[in-house]
Amino acid sequence: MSTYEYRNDENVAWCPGCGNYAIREALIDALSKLHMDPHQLVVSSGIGQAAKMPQYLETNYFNGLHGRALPVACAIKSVNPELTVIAEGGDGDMYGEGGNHLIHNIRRNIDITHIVHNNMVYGLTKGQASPTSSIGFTTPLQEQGVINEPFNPLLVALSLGATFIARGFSGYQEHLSELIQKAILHPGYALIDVMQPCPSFNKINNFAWYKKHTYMLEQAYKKDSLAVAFTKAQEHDPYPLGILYRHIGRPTFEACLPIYKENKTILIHRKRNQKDVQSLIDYPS
Amino acid sequence: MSTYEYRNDENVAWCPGCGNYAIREALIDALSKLHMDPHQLVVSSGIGQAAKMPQYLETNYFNGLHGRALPVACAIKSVNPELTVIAEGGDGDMYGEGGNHLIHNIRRNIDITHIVHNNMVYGLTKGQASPTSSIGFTTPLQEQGVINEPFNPLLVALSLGATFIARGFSGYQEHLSELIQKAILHPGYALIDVMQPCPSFNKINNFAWYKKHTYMLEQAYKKDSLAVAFTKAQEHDPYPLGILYRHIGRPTFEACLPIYKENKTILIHRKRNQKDVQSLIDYPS
Amino acid sequence: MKNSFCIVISGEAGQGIQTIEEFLVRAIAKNHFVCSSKDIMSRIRGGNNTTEIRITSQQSFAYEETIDLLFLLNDHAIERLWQRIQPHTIILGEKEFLAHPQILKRGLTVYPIPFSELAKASGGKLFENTVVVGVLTAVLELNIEFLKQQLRDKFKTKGQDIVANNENALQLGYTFAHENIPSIGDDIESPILYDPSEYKVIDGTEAVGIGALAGGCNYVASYPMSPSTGVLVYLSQKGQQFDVLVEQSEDEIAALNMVLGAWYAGARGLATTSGGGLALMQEAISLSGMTETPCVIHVAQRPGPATGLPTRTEQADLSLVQYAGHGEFPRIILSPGSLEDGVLLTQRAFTLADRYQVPVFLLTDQFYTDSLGLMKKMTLPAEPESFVVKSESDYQRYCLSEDGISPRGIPGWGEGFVKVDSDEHTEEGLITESFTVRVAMNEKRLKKRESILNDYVTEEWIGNTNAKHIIISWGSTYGVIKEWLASTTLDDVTYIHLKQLLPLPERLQRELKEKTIICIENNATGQLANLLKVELNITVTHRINKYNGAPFSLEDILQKWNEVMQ
Amino acid sequence: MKNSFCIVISGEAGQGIQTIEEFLVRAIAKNHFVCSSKDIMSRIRGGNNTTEIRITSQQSFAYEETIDLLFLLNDHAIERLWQRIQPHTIILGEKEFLAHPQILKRGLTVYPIPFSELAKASGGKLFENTVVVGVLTAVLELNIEFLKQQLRDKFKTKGQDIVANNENALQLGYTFAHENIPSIGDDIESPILYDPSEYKVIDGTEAVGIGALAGGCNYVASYPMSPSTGVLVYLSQKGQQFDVLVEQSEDEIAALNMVLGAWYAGARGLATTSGGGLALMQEAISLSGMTETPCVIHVAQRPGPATGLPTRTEQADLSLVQYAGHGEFPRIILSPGSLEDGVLLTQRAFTLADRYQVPVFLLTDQFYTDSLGLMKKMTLPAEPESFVVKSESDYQRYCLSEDGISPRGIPGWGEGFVKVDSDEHTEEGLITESFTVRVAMNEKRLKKRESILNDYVTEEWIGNTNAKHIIISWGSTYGVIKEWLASTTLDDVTYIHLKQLLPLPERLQRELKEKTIICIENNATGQLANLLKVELNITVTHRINKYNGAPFSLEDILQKWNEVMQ
Ligand SMILES: Cc1ncc(C[n+]2csc(CCOP(=O)(O)OP(=O)(O)O)c2C)c(N)n1
Ligand SMILES: Cc1ncc(C[n+]2csc(CCOP(=O)(O)OP(=O)(O)O)c2C)c(N)n1
Ligand code: SF4
Ligand code: SF4
Ligand SMILES: [Mg+2]
Ligand SMILES: [Mg+2]
Repeated sequence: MSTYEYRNDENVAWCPGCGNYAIREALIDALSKLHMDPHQLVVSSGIGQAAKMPQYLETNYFNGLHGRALPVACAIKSVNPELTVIAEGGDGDMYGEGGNHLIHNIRRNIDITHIVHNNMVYGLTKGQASPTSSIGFTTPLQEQGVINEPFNPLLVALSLGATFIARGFSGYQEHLSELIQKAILHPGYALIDVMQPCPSFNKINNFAWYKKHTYMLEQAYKKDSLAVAFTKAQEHDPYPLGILYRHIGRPTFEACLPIYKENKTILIHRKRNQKDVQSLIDYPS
Repeated sequence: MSTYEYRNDENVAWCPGCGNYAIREALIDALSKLHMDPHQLVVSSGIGQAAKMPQYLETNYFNGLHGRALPVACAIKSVNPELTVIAEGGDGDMYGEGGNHLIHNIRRNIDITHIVHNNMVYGLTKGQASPTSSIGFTTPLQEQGVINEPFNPLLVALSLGATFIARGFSGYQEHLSELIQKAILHPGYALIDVMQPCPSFNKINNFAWYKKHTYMLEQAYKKDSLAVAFTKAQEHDPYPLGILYRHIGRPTFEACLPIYKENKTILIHRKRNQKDVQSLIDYPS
Repeated sequence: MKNSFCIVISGEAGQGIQTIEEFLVRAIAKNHFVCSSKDIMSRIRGGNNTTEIRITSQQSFAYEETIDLLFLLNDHAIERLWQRIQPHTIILGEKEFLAHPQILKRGLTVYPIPFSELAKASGGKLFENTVVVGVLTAVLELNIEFLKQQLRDKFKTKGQDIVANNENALQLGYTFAHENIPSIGDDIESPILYDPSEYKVIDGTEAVGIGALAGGCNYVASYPMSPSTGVLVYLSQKGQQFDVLVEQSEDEIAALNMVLGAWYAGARGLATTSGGGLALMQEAISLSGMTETPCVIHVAQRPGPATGLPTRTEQADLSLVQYAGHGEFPRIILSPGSLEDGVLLTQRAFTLADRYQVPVFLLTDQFYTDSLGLMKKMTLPAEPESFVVKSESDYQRYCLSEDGISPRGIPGWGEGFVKVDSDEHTEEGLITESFTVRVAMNEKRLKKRESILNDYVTEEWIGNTNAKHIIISWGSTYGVIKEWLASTTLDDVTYIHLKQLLPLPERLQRELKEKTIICIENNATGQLANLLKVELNITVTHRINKYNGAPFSLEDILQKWNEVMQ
Repeated sequence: MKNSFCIVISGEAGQGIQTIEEFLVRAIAKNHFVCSSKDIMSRIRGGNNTTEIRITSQQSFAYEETIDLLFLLNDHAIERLWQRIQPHTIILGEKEFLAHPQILKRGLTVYPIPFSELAKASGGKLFENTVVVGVLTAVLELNIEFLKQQLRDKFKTKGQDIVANNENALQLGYTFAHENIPSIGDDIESPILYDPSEYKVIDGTEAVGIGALAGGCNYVASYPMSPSTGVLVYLSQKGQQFDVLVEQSEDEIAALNMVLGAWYAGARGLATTSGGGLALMQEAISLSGMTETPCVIHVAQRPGPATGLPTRTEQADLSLVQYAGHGEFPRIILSPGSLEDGVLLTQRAFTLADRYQVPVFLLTDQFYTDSLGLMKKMTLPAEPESFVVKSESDYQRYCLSEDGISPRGIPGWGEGFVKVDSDEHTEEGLITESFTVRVAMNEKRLKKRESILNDYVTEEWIGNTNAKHIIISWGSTYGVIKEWLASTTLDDVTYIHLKQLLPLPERLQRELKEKTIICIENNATGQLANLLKVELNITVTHRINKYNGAPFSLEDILQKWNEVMQ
């Protein structure tokens, strides 16, 4: 399968120099390497610059509301588990407005890949603090600087029972492609928090900053230890890049759903037995 | 101050044998022991059986919407930091519908006490699973049993930077009163997850079950170690009771707010300088 | 002899009044028309709740105030019930409850029933409600064997002892009553031409649930909220048999977004909620409108604003639904009056959603969902119609068409891609800022309103089209108005029950010209009257409203009608 | 000589068009009436954006299509602008942009400006926009010293070099234009009786922000959403000076619940949002209604449904606001037309919210918030009125009163307790299920509607009350309609601009009887027309609507008026 099938290059609305481009390249590379049929893929996204991603892929998508990509993704995957489902968006979208869905879909362990472009700022609305902005980060709205503890997505995901958590950086495109491939292959909810420079609105956490404040997890890193992962996920300067935790074995949401326990036919292929419905009325009162 | 001032005994709508009664006793005891003037207290609650608590106290309250007690509490505290503010409600209320506010108010570190009655079930709506229900727990709606990973409030709070996390049990009223007192005195957001039997809808996690599946943290427990706390917060059978983590020193939300940095006068006591407003119009264009 | 006989059982939450109601209604339905409704407090134990069971001479689904027989399981409610008690009311209950000074003063007929003692004798307090059923079985001359069978069916999973104790309790209550209370069987009019096999006992919740199954619903995501939770529970319990995926979502916002995801992927999703949850779904409703992703939302109304009266009834969310969601897009609003409507309109909701790709609302209320009655049996359509297409490689989700409807493909079926966007979009589904495309797409969406009218669910007329006075109502007031009309000899009055509230055909405007129009609504502001004004320029002459949290009673209608018509 | 002179600058996001606009408008305002508006794409860089600056002979706040002078910062937009270009249009820009075949074919007057080269000469690409300002300063004969001062003020914090380069760029542009382009100063009519010190240049966002400060607003919780974010940023930046607590909330649900908490505790809170956020606030709006906790919600409308066109304009959230929230309760809806309205109505919103304890909505839109104009200076009230009371020990938050208003205490002030409940409640604020209390409380809340009418914000009439044709509009269409009317000699036409949209006084109905009514609205369905119908039974004869995402232009009004009036 050629990578071409995922391309739709017209009129990309991202700024020059934005990390989103590299994330897109990595995503297309990952999908191509996995020989993923674009007809069997759905990308669910919210609203934001990151969330425009599916516009620039030649595949199925549901570009819904700010913060609501996860419930949509969860439903798509559960009514048709044969589809590969990716939920994608920005840090504001997924960790701010969408926080409640994040929590509860991690608990569900729905088998989707969750890619969050974390530029530590609200891009599309022109540069307000996001949940991941650092303390002291200033914006026109936070002139005196951010005062809230930054949201640590990987640590929170871990504490909610996530079985795949990874951090990537748009600057390391190949590495990111690998993370995405592994996340897609992971049976269950997989979170990739992707550090991404926003040259337009985040002058602090720029490309050089990310380079300087991150490091690659060593080859030997034991990603199957929960205790180690809890420690690693707390590290923040430098931030570890790679898969911080992976655990295979926890059943997915779909697998546990009563309708799929005995019968694996996907929901939308099943036919309603209208006679049985009729009998709900016919059965003597 | 007599405990009487917090009493308002008419027509309590809880079921006989419910853990809510003991939580109320513990709360009244804690408030009395702290000699808290009921006029300076506000209880913000959502909707649920637990959230009816303020109805049965003689104090100020804002009994708002299901899931929304925290934003209301946060605003009250920030416009009038002289008030003591308690946010109270059930596990569905605070961890389900209100999940996004939980996350972000912990990040804010607003100086409120957050008491969650965790009966692992939705009481007022007659017994559906809550985010804290155990896997396999059956209800009329979850006839085949719960399939989602239970929400671990203390671990999640910790991973969001909470500086006071505690677990109580309605069966240990005195201990609970102490936890509440310490939480109120704690400068910053303090979470007490209170295990509470719901004899009407949770036949599994009943009084005896909680007794059996919990233990008191030893006197010597080092509650100021984050690493230890992360381990402790993951323990689940038995569940540790007491203060799992306390850290003094992180500034509160109110303290960091630009308006309070130099001027400590509470917001509602400040007068608008209308002349200065006029000058916004008068200044030559 | 009265037209109907009204039994009220009064007790507190936790005493099992609902079980009594279920058993008795089914037993009565063996011989009589019957319906029942509930007055419940928002608490799990204690307080005072009542259930009313009416034996009627016609199929009925209405609330009546006058009590013929009152069974007191405690004495909390007597003050509240006072005005419903008439000189002829017979009161049963524990001796101590009957000693109330007002009861004595009014000289009412009372029969002491030592039900707690009888319960103890049959195994304990737990069986009190079965004793009560036994007593009423005797008093109403019902078939005790049928009730025993019901007990066995209900309790078989709980073990032999429970079954035996229950049978015992039933028999003790029955025998006691048989020996101590005169039967009132003669007071109950035998229905004419009643064939119980032609009817089925269900409540509004089941009607909606069965309708959803008939409409092909195979996905439900919702967050519990009274009085809508019943539909969620019903479909969950039928889920295994009928392949329905039921998910309790983390909140209502998730619920409707999930339902949209499910429709997008090819399922037929339902969200069931009440006012507060509906309010939270507003943004996703707008998303449904913009992306033309169908959805069905069942709104079981209760009195607001905010938390309001969570377990009571009102019809005050029509206006919100009328304009739900920001921006402009068409929608369909249906509202059942009868139990038959409940099945048929819910089934229809799914077909309409699929065909027109708009949000479809089904408005019921607490009175409707929680009330039991007899539904005339009917034949359901053989199969839910589907409008999903297999996509070609040049598939465009939003291709422009004359009627505004673009064939709806689903991902993974066919050669095309299904691109759905909440921003203004091109035919392909890509974001656009073209002014002309915006206008074309906005008009495309809005003109579906006209297409939908081709499928208008016709209103029901009772009476003569020439009558000068036209009563109009919607939803659950159907039963009470119909029954009241049947009991009067008003001429020149015709009743229209609207099943579809939006969109409405202009024909109605012509037909209602120069009529005196009376709108009866269970709300304070007259939401249907307002809707008729704005949609069809129909001026409602008189508004009859009730907004205390209770449903209209037969007495209410009579009294308010007289007030208004003076 | 034209009545106005319309300059359009066309480029892409990131080229600093907004800075050009700011500088020029302030400089023009030294001598002329001026206003400006924007056409922006929903992207951060690239695309094509335009800004229009109009020099007018009267105070104006309106959009015009015909371009007199076009400055091209790139050539992306030419296709989009084609129909706005007339034979007399002068086009400036980089030589290459002017070589477009259509420009040549039409034989338009063009002046090449090597602005990128001039920018390079003054320090780099960054200074292109200042070169453009310099060019236009010369062409429009503006005071270059004033502009230099503005540059210094704006860039002083960025260091000497930046200031110097900017001054350089200004001068280079100025000199180049001076030498190569004839001035068009003569084409611009000098205003009669214009005294610049009587006016202030502000945009709609600032008008709302200043009004909020004047209304005593000291708390803002909101979530960013175009085009409402400006107000949030403005108040945050004024926060230190004026003691305003501004919090960016995690979502819109939190925002409004926070605002309610703030009012409860004694502050005056504002939430600013757009359609999607408004949709998410519905439940909390109902909470405001039920608990009678005041709130002010600024809704800066943009085209929906769903995400729609995020940076464009529309007036399509009136219907949603009209019935926002589940259940029934009164509300106040205000909507400014002029910049003066923006200040006064926003200020008023806080007083009304405090007095009537209901949600107060302030509806603006993207055109209104993002447009600059001259506001006539005015004197603000000396102090915000406050209606909060110190509580006595027997204080009851919901004590019943004739006008439905109960004195509002706040916690910690006085001897009483402030008990607020979202369930139906007693006078004390305790949950109740009493039918009679429910009715009393429901009626208490609803009758505030009448009380609010005592404070009705009077509509503005332009023209003769006897005219047969009445144009009615709301919100930001004020400027364009007023300017169009001033330019025509229609007799028998009067214009009414409603400032308050709900509640409306019956007087209006009488005054509009037998008139031909034309409603002009920036939406597709005619939301004000619908509101007038349902509230006052006023039948709108003609609806003039625009819904492509752009504001009405003077040309639109003229053309659509002629279409409709034929
Ligand atoms: C309900 C709602 N609230 C607010 C917005 C406005 N909005 C659009 S994108 C965005 C945040 C963008 O930040 P992020 O998600 O981090 O994405 P980025 O643009 O940085 O990639 C916001 C607040 C919206 N579209 N919907
Ligand atoms: C928006 C909204 N959704 C749903 C409800 C219905 N509701 C009321 S209480 C409740 C859950 C109660 O569970 P919990 O919070 O655990 O409190 P408990 O009764 O167990 O103490 C729900 C779902 C509501 N009131 N509002
Ligand atoms: S605003 Fe930032 S994140 Fe968005 S496209 Fe531009 S550079 Fe990238
Ligand atoms: S339902 Fe459960 S939690 Fe609620 S009062 Fe009854 S026993 Fe307590
Ligand atoms: Mg971002
Ligand atoms: Mg609970």
